[in-house]
Amino acid sequence: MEPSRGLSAPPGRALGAPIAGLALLAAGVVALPQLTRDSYYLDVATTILMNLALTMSLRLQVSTGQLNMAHISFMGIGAYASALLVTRVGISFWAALPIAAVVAALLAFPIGGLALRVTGPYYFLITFAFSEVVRLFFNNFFVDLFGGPSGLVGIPKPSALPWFGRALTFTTKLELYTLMAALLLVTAAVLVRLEHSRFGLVASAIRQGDLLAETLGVNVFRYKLTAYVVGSLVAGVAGAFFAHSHQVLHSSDFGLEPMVLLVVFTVIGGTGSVWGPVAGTVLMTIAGELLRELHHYESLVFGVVLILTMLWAPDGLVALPGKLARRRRVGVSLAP
Amino acid sequence: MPLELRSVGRRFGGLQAVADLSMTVAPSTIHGLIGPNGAGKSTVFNLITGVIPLTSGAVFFKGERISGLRPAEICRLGIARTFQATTLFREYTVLQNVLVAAHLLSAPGLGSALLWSSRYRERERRARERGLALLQTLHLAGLADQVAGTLPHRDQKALALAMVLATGAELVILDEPMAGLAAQEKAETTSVLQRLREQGLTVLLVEHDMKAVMGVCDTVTVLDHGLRIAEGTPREIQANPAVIEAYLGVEEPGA
Amino acid sequence: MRIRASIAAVVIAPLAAVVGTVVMGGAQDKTLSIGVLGPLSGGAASYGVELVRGAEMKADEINKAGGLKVGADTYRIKLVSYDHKALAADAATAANKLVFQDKVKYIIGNAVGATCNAVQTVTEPEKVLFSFVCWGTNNLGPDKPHSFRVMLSQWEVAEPFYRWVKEKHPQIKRVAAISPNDTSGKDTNTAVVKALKALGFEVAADEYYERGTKDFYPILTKILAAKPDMLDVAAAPAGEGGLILKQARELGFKGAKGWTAGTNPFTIIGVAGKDAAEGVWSPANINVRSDFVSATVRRFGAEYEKRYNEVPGVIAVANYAAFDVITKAMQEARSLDTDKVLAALTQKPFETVWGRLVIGGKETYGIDRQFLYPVVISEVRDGKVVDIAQVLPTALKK
Amino acid sequence: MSIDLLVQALLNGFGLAMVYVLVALGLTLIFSILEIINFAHGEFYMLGGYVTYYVFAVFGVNYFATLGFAILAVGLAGVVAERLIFRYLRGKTLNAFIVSLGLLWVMQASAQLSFGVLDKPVPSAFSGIVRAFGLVISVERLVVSLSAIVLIAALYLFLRWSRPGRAMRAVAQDADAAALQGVDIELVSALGFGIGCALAGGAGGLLAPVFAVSPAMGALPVVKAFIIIIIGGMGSLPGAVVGGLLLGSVEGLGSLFMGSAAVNVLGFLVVILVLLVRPRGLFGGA
Repeated sequence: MEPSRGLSAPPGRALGAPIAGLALLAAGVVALPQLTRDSYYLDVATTILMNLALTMSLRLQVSTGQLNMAHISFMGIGAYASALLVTRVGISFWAALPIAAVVAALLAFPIGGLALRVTGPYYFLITFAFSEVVRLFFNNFFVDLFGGPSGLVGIPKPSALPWFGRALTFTTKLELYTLMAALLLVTAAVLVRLEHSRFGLVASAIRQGDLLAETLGVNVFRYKLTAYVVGSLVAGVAGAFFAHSHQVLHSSDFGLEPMVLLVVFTVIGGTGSVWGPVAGTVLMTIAGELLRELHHYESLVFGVVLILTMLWAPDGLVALPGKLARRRRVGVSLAP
Repeated sequence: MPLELRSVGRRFGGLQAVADLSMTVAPSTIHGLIGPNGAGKSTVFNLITGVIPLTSGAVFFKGERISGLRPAEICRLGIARTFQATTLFREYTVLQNVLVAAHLLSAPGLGSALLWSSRYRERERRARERGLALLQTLHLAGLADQVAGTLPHRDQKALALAMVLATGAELVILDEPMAGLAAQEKAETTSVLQRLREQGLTVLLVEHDMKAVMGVCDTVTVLDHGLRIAEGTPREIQANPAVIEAYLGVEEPGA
Repeated sequence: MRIRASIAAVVIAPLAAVVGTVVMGGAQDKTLSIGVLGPLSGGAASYGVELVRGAEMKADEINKAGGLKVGADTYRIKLVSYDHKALAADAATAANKLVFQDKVKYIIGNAVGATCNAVQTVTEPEKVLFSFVCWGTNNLGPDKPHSFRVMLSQWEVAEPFYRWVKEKHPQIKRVAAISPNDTSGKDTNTAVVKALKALGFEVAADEYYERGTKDFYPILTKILAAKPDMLDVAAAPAGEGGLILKQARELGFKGAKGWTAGTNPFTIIGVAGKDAAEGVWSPANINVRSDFVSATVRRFGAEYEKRYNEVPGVIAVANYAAFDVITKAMQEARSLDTDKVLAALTQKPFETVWGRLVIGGKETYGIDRQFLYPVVISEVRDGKVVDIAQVLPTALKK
Repeated sequence: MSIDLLVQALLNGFGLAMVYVLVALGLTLIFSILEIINFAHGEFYMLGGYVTYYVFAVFGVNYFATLGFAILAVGLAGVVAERLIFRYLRGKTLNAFIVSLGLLWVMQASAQLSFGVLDKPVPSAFSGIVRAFGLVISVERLVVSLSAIVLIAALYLFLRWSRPGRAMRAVAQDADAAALQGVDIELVSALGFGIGCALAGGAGGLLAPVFAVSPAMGALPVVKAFIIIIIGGMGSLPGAVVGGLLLGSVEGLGSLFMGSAAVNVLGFLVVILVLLVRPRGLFGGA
């Protein structure tokens, strides 16, 4: 599946913008709990941060020209791995988190390696097939281990950490928010850094012309696989957090519907820039929560919002300010 | 011998696009590949660079068999090419295009990119400098920050050439480098090609402009219907009755 | 707090704006907000929609009668319902919104097993009273004292049902059970198989299908090859159960038919067709048009049909009854404190549309949190649902 | 395990395969012409089902007349959707993905709000079963399968011999070249989308009496259609037919030996396997 031509902020260039963007993100993340301690706001904000990790890493893969419909499966792999490591093996959350992420990344090698042999709509559909296999696996196989259709319950919250003689706990909404905020800021720093490195430069070149890149000596497969594995690693981290903050897991959490939402967030925000998914995830999640008030009409209105946004801002929300500014500039230049 | 084709063939279904083609390209020469439309010239390029697999024969570069390798591996061995329909990374600036092409020479690892080490920054800086220097030689330095998709045709052609050179290739394969250029621009391209030969590079090109081909090439190979019908110096080729026949039989040579 | 909230409004302006209107709107009257959750869109929407409608019917009844008198205060009831799309993660977010934003202390209604677990991670620590119709065994337990199931589940129904089958139809020896492959399906088949074995039946098949399946020929070919005397479409929803019966008949099945965890008898007759549905026994669903049910139920059914243009299934009736019972318990307790209401709930029987209802289930779940009421076994005769027997759960016999 | 049972299982799998092939062909036709994957395709199938419910079950019009009407009505709805929305999305696969998703939600929610949530039964137009050689097949399914085959044949003839059909194939092969040769891309695009939707609507009409109708009924055939077109190869009519038969036999036979959940895994594994051996499906171009 070919991503739309984004109006990319040229990567590999000026460091000012990415650092300012990261600083803005960090400031917003730090400011929110100063403004409200409302549990619902914090819960929604935590979900947004977790989804940001997922959409930003999905965007990394999209930037190499692949829409990976199995992204959510690696979140699931991370989630189940971490939950089982803590409840069955008995290790602490803090050990389970990195192991779960590595497990997700290791499984990304064979799955990504196989899926990336096909391209275009076939890639889209083969990754969808993989995601269904993973979901059905969690739902129907090793039911004693994964909980099967009843789901996996009783997952403990992250254990306390010693911190200069005190214990840092992670049980309240605020503490969980703080944990996810920390995880996200590290993730975002890595992804933004990557985007603005030569890796990001070559990765986005592949989306613009994979044959050209290949004949210029770019090992396109390796770049795509690297993006796949790095993305899956991030998804694994998000999954581990999800398991221990929600405390219950069900295979449908990693099915088509939540995956489709991730794609919606990413594309509505704009795939041309690393900040696209940020705009899309934040705005669309808030829109979704507002629409909850509409009960039966929620999905109807959400659908209309999607259609109109995509027709009005085909390059995503982040490309919109530039587009409006250009339109204004054209207006000015036409004046005598 | 940098490049050698041994009995190379390619079938598309029932169509034999290239048949039993053998040819060699000598080092530090400019070698032209000509023939009427549909003669299989672009197919030959695609076979050499691994874009499509060949159905028979083999290709060797510096004594090493390269047929069967993937395009990126072939490029890594020192062969780079342009495409007939000029392809660029259209969303990128001119300099970014060159930097992507130069990644083979100076691509830093994932780890050092993340750590943002001083060595990484130093390499990035050097890569930019080299890129700018290359653009200078092709009179593109002033356009370094222009978005490639917005460039005029002539500059796009020049940029495609710059990208091929940026890979550090020893053999550059150019698919119609003069197409659509004005006389003055063709002359400039010709002098660039000659300069490349002086620097020791080997050039293999397909071109429809006969005057340009005859003017710049050391050796010319003529293809018709996937078969090699002649090879020699421009002078020999121009006098070859088979060549004249092939061209007259199909269309007026040159443009 | 107000200042903080207004600063927050700047950041998340639209979010805060809506919440503001909700809070303001309720300011004049004493309002009791009660939450309802459920899938209101997608394939499982019929469950959620019936939950909301059942609650709506009772809430309107109470409001029309002047409100709910609890102690010295009278409350208007305000329903807050959210769609969780049958997704566990979304259910948790919706529950958070109900509990922390809408300040709801009662959530009456939820369906789809996996979402119940997710909601409980929010409601239990906050002592929010949560009632649902999910069938998962692990949704009830001593560690979840604020959670109730307001509909008979397979654990209450399967044994008395098959005891009745054994007594009245001794020629039935081999039974095949088929359910969807999810929490309710797994639990229902498990309960059915347990009852069958305890009563000396042979289990001809214990099969599952993916929810949403429409073509049952493949799975039925396998089941019918095992030559069952009776086919139990155990936890299949009405639409899928109807298709199973229809296709079983096409494949030549002529044995007895059961629907242990039946929901909406009219839909199953409609989908299966009169012939294929003929003779289906169901111990769990309710026939609001039957002469056997009380006048209240028939009136409920008639009003529901008038209002929504659809016949209510057992879930709508169950949530209507749950709303009735829990609001009565509030009046009993003369308080809205959930712990006091809990105590009132478990003290004595209630008279409901189901008939006499008690809250029990300790033997099965380790805690008395299951609504128990008479099991009415019905049979489809000539396209009509006819109640043919009533079986009392042991707890009600006392 | 008797041979009868095996053959019956195979017959079960083939029974409705052609109807899913019809859905798949609509999807792949739209893809070849507009280069978009229409996720709301199942909702056009649903629309066909509801049209059949109201015209046939409620108003009692002749079944085949109803079917024709459903095909026309849904095709028209498709043309409207293309003119209003999808023509702006040609070639923008990712944007079209999001928009068609939005349309899916809009159509499903609208159906639920206007038609109700409960399954609506559509009476069988043809009852009875045929028994032969110890095998069973219902007359209803037989008629449905044959009708689907007739529609597939009609589509084939249309694409092969009619002027608009040839224009569609030209656009599918190379839109720019077709435009240069004077093909009206706008017309072909609208027509292609309409016919694609009409096929889904026809399938919905065919299966309405077999499965009853409900607002969410579109999810299942679309997933099956996806599997069919990946196995067969995008844009290939014979590929879709073979893909449908392959999927049907895998599901039919698989159900004898394993639970239905495992059978679903099997279907997706076949997809993965096929793509690894032939990256563009069995009948996809090189």
